[in-house]
Amino acid sequence: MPTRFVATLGDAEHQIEVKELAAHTLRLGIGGRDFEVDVRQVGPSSYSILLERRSFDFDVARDGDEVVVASRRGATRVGLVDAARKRHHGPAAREHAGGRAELKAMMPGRVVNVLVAVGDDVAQHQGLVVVEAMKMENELKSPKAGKIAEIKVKPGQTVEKGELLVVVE
Amino acid sequence: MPTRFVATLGDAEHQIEVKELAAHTLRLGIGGRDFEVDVRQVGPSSYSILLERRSFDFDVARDGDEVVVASRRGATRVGLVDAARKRHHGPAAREHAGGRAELKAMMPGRVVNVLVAVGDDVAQHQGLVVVEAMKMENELKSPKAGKIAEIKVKPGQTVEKGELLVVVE
Amino acid sequence: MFKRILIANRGEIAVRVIRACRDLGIESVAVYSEADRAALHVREADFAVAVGPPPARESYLNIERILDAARATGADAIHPGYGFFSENAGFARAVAAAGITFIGPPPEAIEKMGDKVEARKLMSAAGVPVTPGSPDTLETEDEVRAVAKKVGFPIMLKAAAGGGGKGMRMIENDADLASAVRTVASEAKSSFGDGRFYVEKYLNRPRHIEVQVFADQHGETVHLFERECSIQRRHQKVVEESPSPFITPAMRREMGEVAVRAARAVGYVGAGTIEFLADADRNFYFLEMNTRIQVEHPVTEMVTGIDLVKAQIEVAAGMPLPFKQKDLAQRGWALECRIYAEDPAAGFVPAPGKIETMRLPDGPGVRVDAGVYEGAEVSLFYDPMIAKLVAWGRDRNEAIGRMRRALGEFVVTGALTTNLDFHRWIVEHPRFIAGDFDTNFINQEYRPEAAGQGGDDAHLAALLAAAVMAYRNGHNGAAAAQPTAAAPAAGGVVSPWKILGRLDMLRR
Amino acid sequence: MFKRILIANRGEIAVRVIRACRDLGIESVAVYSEADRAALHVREADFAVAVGPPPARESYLNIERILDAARATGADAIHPGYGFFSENAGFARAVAAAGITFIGPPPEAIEKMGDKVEARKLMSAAGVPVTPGSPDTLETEDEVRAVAKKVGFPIMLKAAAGGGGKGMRMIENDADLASAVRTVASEAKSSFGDGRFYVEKYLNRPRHIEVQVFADQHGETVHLFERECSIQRRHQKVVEESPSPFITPAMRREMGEVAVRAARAVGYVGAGTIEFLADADRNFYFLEMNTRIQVEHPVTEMVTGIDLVKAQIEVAAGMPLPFKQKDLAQRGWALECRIYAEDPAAGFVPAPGKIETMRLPDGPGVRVDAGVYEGAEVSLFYDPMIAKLVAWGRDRNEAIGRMRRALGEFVVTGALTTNLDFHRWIVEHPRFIAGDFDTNFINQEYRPEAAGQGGDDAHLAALLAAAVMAYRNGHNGAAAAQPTAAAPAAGGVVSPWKILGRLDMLRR
Repeated sequence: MPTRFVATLGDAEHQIEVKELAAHTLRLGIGGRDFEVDVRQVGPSSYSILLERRSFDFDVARDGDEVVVASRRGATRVGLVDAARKRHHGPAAREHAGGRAELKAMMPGRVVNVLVAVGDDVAQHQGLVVVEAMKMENELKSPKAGKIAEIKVKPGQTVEKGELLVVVE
Repeated sequence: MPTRFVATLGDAEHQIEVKELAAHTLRLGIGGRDFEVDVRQVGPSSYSILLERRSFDFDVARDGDEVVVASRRGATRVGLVDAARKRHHGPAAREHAGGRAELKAMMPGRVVNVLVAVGDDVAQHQGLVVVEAMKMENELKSPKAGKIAEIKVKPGQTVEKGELLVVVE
Repeated sequence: MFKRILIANRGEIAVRVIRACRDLGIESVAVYSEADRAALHVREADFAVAVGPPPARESYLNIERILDAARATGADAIHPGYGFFSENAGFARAVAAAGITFIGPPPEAIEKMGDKVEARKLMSAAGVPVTPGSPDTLETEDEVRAVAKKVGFPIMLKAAAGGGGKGMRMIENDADLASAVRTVASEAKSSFGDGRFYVEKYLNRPRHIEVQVFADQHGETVHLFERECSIQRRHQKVVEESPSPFITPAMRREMGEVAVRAARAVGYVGAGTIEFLADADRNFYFLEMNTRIQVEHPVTEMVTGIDLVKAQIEVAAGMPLPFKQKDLAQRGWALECRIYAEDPAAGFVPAPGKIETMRLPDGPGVRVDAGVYEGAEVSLFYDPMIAKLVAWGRDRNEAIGRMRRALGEFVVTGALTTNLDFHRWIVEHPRFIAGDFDTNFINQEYRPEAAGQGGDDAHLAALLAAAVMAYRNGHNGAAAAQPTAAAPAAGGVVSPWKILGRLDMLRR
Repeated sequence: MFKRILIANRGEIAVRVIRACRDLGIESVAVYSEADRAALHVREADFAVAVGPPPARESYLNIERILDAARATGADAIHPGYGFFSENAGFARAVAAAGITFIGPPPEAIEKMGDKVEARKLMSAAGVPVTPGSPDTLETEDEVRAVAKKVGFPIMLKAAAGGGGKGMRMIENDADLASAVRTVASEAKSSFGDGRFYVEKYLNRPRHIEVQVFADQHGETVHLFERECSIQRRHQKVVEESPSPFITPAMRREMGEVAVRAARAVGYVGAGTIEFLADADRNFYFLEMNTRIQVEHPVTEMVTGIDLVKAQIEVAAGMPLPFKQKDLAQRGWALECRIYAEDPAAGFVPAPGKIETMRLPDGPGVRVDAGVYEGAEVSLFYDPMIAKLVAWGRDRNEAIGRMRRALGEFVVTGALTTNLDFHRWIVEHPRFIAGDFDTNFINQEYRPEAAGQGGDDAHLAALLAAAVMAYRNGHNGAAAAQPTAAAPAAGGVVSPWKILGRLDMLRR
């Protein structure tokens, strides 16, 4: 039984099927076409793949919901979703995403100032939180117009990359 | 309660006591004198140690009964024995070592020829097994005079480094 | 010669100085803040001394702690690196007072060049061309307006105590003048404790070209040719090279002579840099002098063959310069890319974190000066530089080819983002390849969303990788939550059909 | 120019050629045996094709499989590297017959230089000095005795079809003659399928000095100066350098001219090396020509600035040499250490295995051409080379200082042994530092038990490491079995009191 996934690359979605044929050999179906690849893990995060005599060598790292793939040609982010899961939860999630937006820290840093309070009405792109990293201050803006539902941080606090700062509804 | 060890460096034995004083801080007793060291593991096999403002950086690997320590200044082998264990088993082991000698492979390779049979009387330095590694053949010699007790390999077989080849009694 | 040198710095420059010490058979002493106990410079040094908490002013900028460390380890000289105490005359004097040699210029030279307005006057008097502008510091909006009328818009308004790209603003026309004056005056006061400012004419398509100078204690002063540093972002250098693809042999000779004159005018000793701005007509003007070793010194080392840090140590020890002007020649071409933990797509915000995997490029013509190692943390507290990647070639074309290859070999993964792809974009850009750029290049040309992320091959690799990762991790490998609708991800639209076409091509 | 080049090799030289391809914008095709699926050259290449089982004759030396791989990937040229097919005229002809360009000299030149006795005759006729010896091949003991009488003992007896240090024996006096003749004849027959041999006079304190030559298809032939390769072990080079610390400028000029004459005499095209032996009186004699790129080519690249592999590709594509003799100059000094997985203390037996940790040196003047990576297996099937470590400096002293530092930074751990410490011993040796050595240096000077293992500091570090490891692993960290009475371990007696003294010193 092959496993099915949906990979999101930029705005495009790719249906992917994967089946193990033998040790080191996978059959990949991408958009209904099949390819056999020879896969070797050559380091903790490094893989060597041969596909039709072509050599691909890359390192992978997870970053939240995405996989960051770094190769000679550059780094690319791929969103990855289990196909079955997407079918069931996709639409609901989208609605949910439409009604609620999360502001997350784009880099590790220190919260210098919180510019809004819970219950405030905010416009899209209105500044919500000021975060300092190294010697620079960055004003993080609201992803959508709405009302402030939650504020998860306070001034002086250190935040990690991807940490939830504010929820707008 | 400090832990005690005996470290063998060349022909010399060093009594070593180790006690953890705090995270990253160990008290080492060497030959009855005490030193505080700050220890950080900086990689899977890499350590940084500060001792009296002196910086030591090394990689360690186990090789059989020894620890190979590689630093800027070169690689050094240290034998390491639990002090209590040494007290109990040391003499017996030594007698044992006197009565029986093991010929082990010094490198990975292929057995080309076995020059003796079980029961043969052999002189010290008599050739016992021929092992080929890369394009070179190496005749491995008997560590002592005695009788062949066991032969663990046969021609054509691949052997790993340290693998037991022949036992002489 | 010194027996033991303390390096009052961290990161790649501390490692660079340790290497020079080791090449010379001199012992090295690292200092470290609490955040840096496991930093590369601590691991590489012969000695290491803790000097305080993570914030630089409590550790790397704590004079007493640094001097205590030097005394405790018996260091007979201190190398300041760049940044931190490197252009601080007070520190240089305190080191000397402690009976320790400061590896750098005399404090008087640091001071004279530190005040940008005084330096302009001094250079003008020494026959060094300076940009048209205000002869002295200004204090009011009207004074600025009067100078602008004389030299013409656009103008640069700069803090007198500034330097290194901080405390300055371009003014395009009279309407912007009032607010710019207020901002710069306030920034200057808060950043440098000195609210004075001055005006320089803003040059047309300015190129930043600087000349490396070197002087010993015996009156010998030479230059080691130029570095072109016009690829900048907000006045911060990003890519440097030597030679400059812009200047002519005559201009090179003249700039070298002027630079030596400038250094002599302040009684300079050691390694220093005279920075110039050149306009499109190849007029050049004194910008400022950096009285220290610079980040970009390796490109000069690659083309001249001189070890500048080693020469700094030798000159500080009183030895004559190990080379004369006639011994110096440029051979080939060198480029340097500054590899940072920063996110170009998010306005270049610092993006530090732990390095999980790091593989450095190598092979012919490639040099890496790194300040971190696999498993190390790029710290939030300091400059997020990972490494300087330098490529040399017999000509600019060969150097660019090698840089492109080296950027491809350079792997960094972990909870951080790097500007490697940004550098790949630069070295592929037709204007960069043609040498046709000025300090506005990045501003004019870089659009994160258009810069793409590696093209079709990278996308295909990404799909393969995603498939393998997903399979390997089973269903746990897929994101547990909803699809990340917000993710802008791989810039631009990627057609699945284009990638499938690519796959088909491979089958041919 | 070529679109896609197949590299009929593995290890560091395959990676080196891939890098040259990438610098030129040419795609690369790796071939690999079953043992090499995860090897570095496969990871680095654009394409990779399996060519057979691990033994070289079934994969890397299988002409048909290599040509199939080239056809399947559309490669328009093949680079043979060194070893394997690099000096095989039959392979060169088969490649050409398949309509693919062989990146190397014409097969006729390979053949002429491949027969060592014919080459001697040819060189002699071209006015190239050859060692006194037999003018032709010999077949009997008496013939050898007659030549020995003429030129005087000691003599070298060599297989006519040999080369690269194989199939040769030194004969000191008449008593050794008979058995030596029997052995060489038998070795020659079994190794090369050709039992003929010849005699050369054995030189007094011979130094191995070779000249790099380069010729294009348009009649231009130049030399790129000399390499000194006298640090050898059983006729295998260990450390190489350029320039030679031995020869004079006049001798350098003469050797260069003679080398160009030698290359012209066989209609040479591409990169080649004329090897000479020089005696203590600075007479030099033709030894053999290597009709391929050599392991030690990077030292020439470092001092001349020429990318030799790139030039090989350009010349094979029909381009004129990108440099003339007058463009070539030596700048500074370069050394190369060949880092192998071998155990110097056990007679240099190969000691391959998996690499657990690998950190490569870097920084000013250091280049590493590696064929493996952290996590890779150094294979039992092939040459156990890990990397070539190259250091450049403005003079020999600076180059040695940097090499010493780089050897210190080089970390390899795992189930293998390296010769890093052996190299550390060489670069610290007073005779090496003085340039006072000949091909007998290692034989005369190296005693594993006396070479020590890093001195007091290394021993202290080892004790600290042992203590920490032991503690960290608890009682499991201690060896479970009896004390290893047999372990010769750290060469020589180490007094605990000496180390304690060292510790006390630190407290001062």
